[in-house]
Amino acid sequence: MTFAASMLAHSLTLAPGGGGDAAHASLADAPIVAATADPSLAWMGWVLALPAISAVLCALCAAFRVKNKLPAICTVLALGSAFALVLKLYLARGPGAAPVTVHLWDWMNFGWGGGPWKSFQADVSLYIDSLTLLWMLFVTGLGTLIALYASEYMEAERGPGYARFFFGVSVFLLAMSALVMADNLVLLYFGWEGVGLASYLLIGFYYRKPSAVAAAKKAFIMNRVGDLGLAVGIWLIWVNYGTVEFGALFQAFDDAARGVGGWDRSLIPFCLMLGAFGKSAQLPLFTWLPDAMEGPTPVSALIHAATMVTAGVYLIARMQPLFSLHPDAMATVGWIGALTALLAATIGMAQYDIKRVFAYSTISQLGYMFMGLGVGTAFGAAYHVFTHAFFKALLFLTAGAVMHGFAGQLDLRHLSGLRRVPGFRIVSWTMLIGCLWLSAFPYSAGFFSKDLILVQAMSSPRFQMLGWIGLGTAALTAYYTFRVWFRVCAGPVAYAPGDEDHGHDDPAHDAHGHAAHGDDAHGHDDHGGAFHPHAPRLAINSVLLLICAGAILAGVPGIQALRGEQNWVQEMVSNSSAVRAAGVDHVTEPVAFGMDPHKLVTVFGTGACLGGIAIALWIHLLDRRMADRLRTALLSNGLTRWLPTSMENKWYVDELYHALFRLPAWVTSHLLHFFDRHFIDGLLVNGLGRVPVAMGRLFQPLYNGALQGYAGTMAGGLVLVLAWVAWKWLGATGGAA
Amino acid sequence: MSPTPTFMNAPLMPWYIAAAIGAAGLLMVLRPGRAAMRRAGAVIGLAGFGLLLAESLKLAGPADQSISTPFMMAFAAVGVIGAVRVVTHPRPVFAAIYFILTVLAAAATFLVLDAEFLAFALIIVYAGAILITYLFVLMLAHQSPEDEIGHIGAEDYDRVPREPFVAVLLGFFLLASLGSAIERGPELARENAAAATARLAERKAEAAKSMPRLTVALPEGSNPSDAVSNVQMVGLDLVAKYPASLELAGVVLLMAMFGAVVLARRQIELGEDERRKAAGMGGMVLDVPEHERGGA
Amino acid sequence: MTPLLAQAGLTQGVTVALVLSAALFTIGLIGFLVRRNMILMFLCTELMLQAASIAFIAFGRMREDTGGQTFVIFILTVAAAEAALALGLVVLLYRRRETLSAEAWQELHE
Amino acid sequence: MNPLGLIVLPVIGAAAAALGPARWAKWTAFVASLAVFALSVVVAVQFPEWRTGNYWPNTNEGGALKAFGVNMLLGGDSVNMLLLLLTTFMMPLTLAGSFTAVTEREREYYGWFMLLEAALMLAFLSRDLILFFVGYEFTLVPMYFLISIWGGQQRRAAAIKFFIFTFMGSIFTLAAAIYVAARAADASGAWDFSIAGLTKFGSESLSNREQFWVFLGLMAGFAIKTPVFPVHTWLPLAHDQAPTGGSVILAAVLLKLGTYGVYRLALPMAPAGAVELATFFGVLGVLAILVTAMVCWVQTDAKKLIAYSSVSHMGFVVMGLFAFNPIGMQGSVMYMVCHGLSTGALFLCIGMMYERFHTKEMDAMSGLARHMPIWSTFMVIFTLASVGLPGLNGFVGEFLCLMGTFVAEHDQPAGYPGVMGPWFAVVAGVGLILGAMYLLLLLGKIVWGPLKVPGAHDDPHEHAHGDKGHGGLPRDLSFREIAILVPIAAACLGIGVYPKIMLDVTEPSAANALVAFPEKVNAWNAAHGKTAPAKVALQAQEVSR
Repeated sequence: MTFAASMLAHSLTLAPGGGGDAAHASLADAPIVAATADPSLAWMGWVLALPAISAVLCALCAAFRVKNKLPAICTVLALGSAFALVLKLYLARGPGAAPVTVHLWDWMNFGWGGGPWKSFQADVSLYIDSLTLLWMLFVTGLGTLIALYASEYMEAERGPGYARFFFGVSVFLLAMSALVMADNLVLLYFGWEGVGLASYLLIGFYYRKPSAVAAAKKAFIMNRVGDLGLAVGIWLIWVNYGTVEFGALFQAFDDAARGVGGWDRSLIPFCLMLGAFGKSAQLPLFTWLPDAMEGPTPVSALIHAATMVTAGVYLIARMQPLFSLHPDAMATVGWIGALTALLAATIGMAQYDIKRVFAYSTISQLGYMFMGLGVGTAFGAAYHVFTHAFFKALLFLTAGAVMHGFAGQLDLRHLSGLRRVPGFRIVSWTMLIGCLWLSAFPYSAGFFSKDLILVQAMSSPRFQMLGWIGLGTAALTAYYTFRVWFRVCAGPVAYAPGDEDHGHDDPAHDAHGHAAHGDDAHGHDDHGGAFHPHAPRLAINSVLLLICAGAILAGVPGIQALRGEQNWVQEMVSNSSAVRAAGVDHVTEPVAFGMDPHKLVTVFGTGACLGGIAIALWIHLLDRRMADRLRTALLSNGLTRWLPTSMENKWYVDELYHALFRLPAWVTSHLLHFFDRHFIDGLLVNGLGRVPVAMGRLFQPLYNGALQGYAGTMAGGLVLVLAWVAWKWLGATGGAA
Repeated sequence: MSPTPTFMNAPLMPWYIAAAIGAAGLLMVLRPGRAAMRRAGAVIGLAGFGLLLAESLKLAGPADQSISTPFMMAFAAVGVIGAVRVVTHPRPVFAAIYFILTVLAAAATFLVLDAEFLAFALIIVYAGAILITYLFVLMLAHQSPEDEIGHIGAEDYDRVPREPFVAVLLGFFLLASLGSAIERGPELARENAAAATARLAERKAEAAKSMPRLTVALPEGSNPSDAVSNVQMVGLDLVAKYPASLELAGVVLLMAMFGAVVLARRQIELGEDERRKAAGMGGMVLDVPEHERGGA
Repeated sequence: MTPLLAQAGLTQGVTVALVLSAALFTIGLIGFLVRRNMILMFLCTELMLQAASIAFIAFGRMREDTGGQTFVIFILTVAAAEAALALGLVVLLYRRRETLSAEAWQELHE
Repeated sequence: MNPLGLIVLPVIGAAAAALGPARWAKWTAFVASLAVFALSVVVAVQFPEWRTGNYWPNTNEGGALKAFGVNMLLGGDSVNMLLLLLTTFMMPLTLAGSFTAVTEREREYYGWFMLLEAALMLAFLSRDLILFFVGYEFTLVPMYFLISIWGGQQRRAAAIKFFIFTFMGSIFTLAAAIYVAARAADASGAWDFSIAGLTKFGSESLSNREQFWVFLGLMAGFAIKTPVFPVHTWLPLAHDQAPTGGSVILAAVLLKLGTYGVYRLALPMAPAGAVELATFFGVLGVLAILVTAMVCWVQTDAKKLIAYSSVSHMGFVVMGLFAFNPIGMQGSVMYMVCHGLSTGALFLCIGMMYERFHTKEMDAMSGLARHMPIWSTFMVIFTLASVGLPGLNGFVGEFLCLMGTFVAEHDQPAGYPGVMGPWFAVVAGVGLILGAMYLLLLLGKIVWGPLKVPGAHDDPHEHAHGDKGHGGLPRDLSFREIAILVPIAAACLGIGVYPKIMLDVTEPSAANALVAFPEKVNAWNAAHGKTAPAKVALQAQEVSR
């Protein structure tokens, strides 16, 4: 095996192309091409309009209680058309065209003089460069495919719930397109929060499950924390550069590179970073993503694996001209990414729920992407986003197919040998492809993209540590990925159905059968007799195969990159605002173990992957009880007990946040409520209100009904007035007289 | 004099002292029983009033030939004595009679102040009509002229004053403030006597012109306006200057008459059934509280 | 120094009348407060009206203006009207409670 | 076109509703309010000064009330028009929302409502301070009766507290206004209460010390009305106890009187005082946002939660107003209108729910999305609008208010220096998170979750069968109720997607309101040792490159 690895490394390192070096050298301070307005591209507005129309149609379907698959058809058609439009533009422009802006309509746009700092311009307009197109291609493409998949997957919900689901998907595509195509940060913020909304609605799709509701809320609120960072970043950018439009900003950044900046300028990337970390589930704000698996699986595949969570990567790649001015910020991004990757991988190793394992793997892979951004290869990061979108969507969709077939069963302890179960063959083998790609098996797309990131990290002495962390994480990744596959798809056939209880919107539906709670989720499940898995049909299988093909093809640019040829992903990144980080450093002198970075990563990466798979093979297929024994052994030893406990409990991060934020906030809120009711309202307001009453009490004896009392008061008042008047006169004229 | 006078160095200090003495006297008079004490109080009170007068005369201008100061002072003393008796007398009827004394004294001062018509009108209307009504009502109300102890006709609530100290204190402050007002108030007018006299002459001439009949019998060479009497002036004022007020006064009297008639009618006590019948509500049950049903 | 009142044209007679008026008013007020008999309380208000009348007459005399006297006529009117109504009311009240004490009606204060 | 009709028509409507037969009262009032809306649309269409910030009609003719300098001057600029349209838009919807909720003393109810509209019209249309004050104060009377007659359990206490609390503040406002008028009268020799004249006089001729006290006095009333944090306690009670229609108008329009007063009177009349007190009110705004948001979070009563959220949201408006720059100013005007729409609609939704279940306790119900899907849809829409989701109306105002606060520094190059700065905005920005927390809590408790219908005994699905819910109302929303909510939802979405239409028209008005500020702020900052215009110079240098 070692021999094979070294052979591989040898063959791969033969040609780290010189052309790449030259290209990179020219990229280092390449200017960002100024965007030109191109009104003729206004038809790109349809990319936004189509999901919007689809959303409206879905809402109408819900309102009119359409029971057939019309919402799915609308959505698939709309998203497919959007994809076609994006593709058309890409084919028309090619990967290397200069950025253009397309003004659609004025949005938040006002001024008090015009020009920077004298106006605020945030319009609904598009900034289309190759980075936009790269993202849009896989967003709309995968969106279409996953919508198609969901049209079958969500069948059981037909009725308002079905329409609601596709409404959410359409809203998501609308917001994501706006996010990616925005020409200013505020429209990006619109998309940013819009995808959060879609995520909220879709995570909470099964709203009758309290856990789903809680997960949706958690996702939205944690994203809001990040959004606040993004908002502060936007304000800081406006204060410092006077505009929020990308075109003008990039020029301003170029100027600023020569100028001096205040302390608040260097704060900007950190604020944006907070937003990115929230959206992409990175270290301080990652705990929402595993919980988000409460949503339907296509949602997990589309939003929480392939597209939405990469918005953070997109943001930083888009703002690369700013980040490249602030090396500290870049380093922070890299370190956060690496630590998240490691942490999530350790948690992923100890989870039993397939979707949760994949969720942690998503976090972990996102960590790699941020690491790539941090160490300076936006190309690597973008490429990893691209490959990851395919193989992770594939993994989730296979998990969804399993879940769909086994009534919601996702516990890998209760599933085994699926590849031999009739109808699950395609699922099993496509899942194997996904697992191989995720664990960066040599010559898979995941291998190439991860390679790019790690090589860049290893090349720089500053970031070499990150490279080692990444390699270690790669081993863990291979282990936990194949732990799933060996458990679920390999081995003897054995399974138990889950207790899936989908919420139904249709009141007529639950009018008849809710005495036996939850077993009508699949009307055709034969509850009384033996359980029959419900094999996926055409839509699911074809989508799986298509995405699988996409995942395989996604490796082509990687091969090209290795051979030093220009590949289209790199070309696209290098023609965007991320131009300065579009290449990969190719340090040829040895950095460790006498190997240059490339060879080092190839050898150790391959080793990590194969090692992880081997361990998984051993303890999860060949000797399955070994895993339990290992766990028991670790638990029984006082010194190592913390390891499995913490990993299974996700390092207690949720509990930590609860103790640090939610609990104090809860206590403070109650205190403040008490304070508000009893101090401000009770003591101050009502107390003040009682002063006249008390004064009245003081004088009440005068008003006991006796006429003289009233008269006396009246006379007293008269005397006071008279005395005052007389005294005034005395004071005013007495001296003169 | 200090430009910012305080209470203590105010020029009215003697006035305050006099008022305090008068108040103390009144307080002593007000305490029931102890005839000697009350007499002493009367003396002190009068002394206080005298001091008041003396103090104000010090501030006043020269004597006016047409107003006799001694007479004025005598009538004032009589009026004040009457008033004090109104306030202190234990028997209401006598109090009312003392009030007539005060009215008479006031009428006398009116005479001295050249308001002849008002002087007689006061006697006729007040002493003749209003006070007689009061007396009538008092007598109507008091059916027990004498009790065993010998306080003739004096109910407890007539003998025992209510919170005399507070009342007198209040009165003292009122009088003190009024003193300041009397002293300072006219300054606002800032008009000398000559101007006033001139205006009177002018008005009299005007009145004379409007009343040519009265000037026929005048001796040769005399000013026709000298013959214009006080009555004529007041009359002219009423009809020429305040006709609307005069009408309103008439309306007020009319309404008062109506009111008195209505109140008197209510005194015919009907039984509940009769009242219902009268109101046309024979069958209805009225929820009238017990004490509302009349004292019959 | 010219006495203050003299500056304003107040002669001695007028001053005495004003002092009398003040004294009567004060005594009337005190009477209203210390008396318990409703009729006498009204009588005390009449006393205060008297005081006002005297002040009117005196100031009218001072300014040589008959307006003061005219006003006293209105005061007389009001006093008469008041006497008629008030006494009617007092009689009514007396019939209800068989007493002239104002304190008998103290519970009306609610 | 004389805007007087906008005041007279509601009065006629009030008279017709109050005097006509009881069973016609609601239709009379509804038709009258629709007519007012139509008339206001006509006025708005004819309004020629949308883009200029001028007043219209801009005559100085006194009219019938010319006495003591009080002029029957009616008219307004674009901001007046916006608030006017908000009022006339919400009023028919509110009335229609009361059709089934109010079943007793209908004539009085609808009569008071139309009188309330007349008073609001007067307040938003008057160009004379006294006239404004008359309208401003007269709103209390109908509202007092609406709360105390048709309210909940503690309606008396709530009505009295509402009346006395707000009235107490208004006294100081009136005193301050009269002080300015008196000083102006001293200077010019004649009384004149026209807002424009007094604004000019106040900002130019009063000393800083005078402006300080004048501003404090004006704010005493406006802050209570808005309400600003420590003087807000009348609002939750009043909202909680008021009938649905009352709550809606209270939230949608009455609170705006306070911020409108700040915008139109307090800030322009006493700019130096405003600058002096900006930090103070900024801190109060931050406290309002954070403290009441946290208080919201622990409410158990849905209506109270939204009532407290009003306080929190108005905190953003206050922050925007005291930013002293066009961003914050326009943001707060936007937010006034948008808060009126979304919070008013939320109260309507809660009212519809209350009509069916007779409870507002969040713990008593759950998962209504299943029981009332249409209602839940609207609830979600308006909640999200309230959360400030971009694309809906709340976002624009909230974002601009906070951004205005953020850039309100002493040395920022926008030409409008301020006294607050980033820390205020960042701390207040936590309100964005808290807002999401409590509003999603509301959604999570009521709309989502397992189905639990109040009043249903054991089987939560029992009610799924019948079409009729409680009180003769359909289980889900009736056509009338949908027709009430749809226009508001459309307005929310419309403003969110194309806020430009409002930003354009508020631009000149905001510039007018701010005209005195840069100078005063610079003076204040200089007096407080903040003179280094480092950033301004730096950025000017960069611009020139």
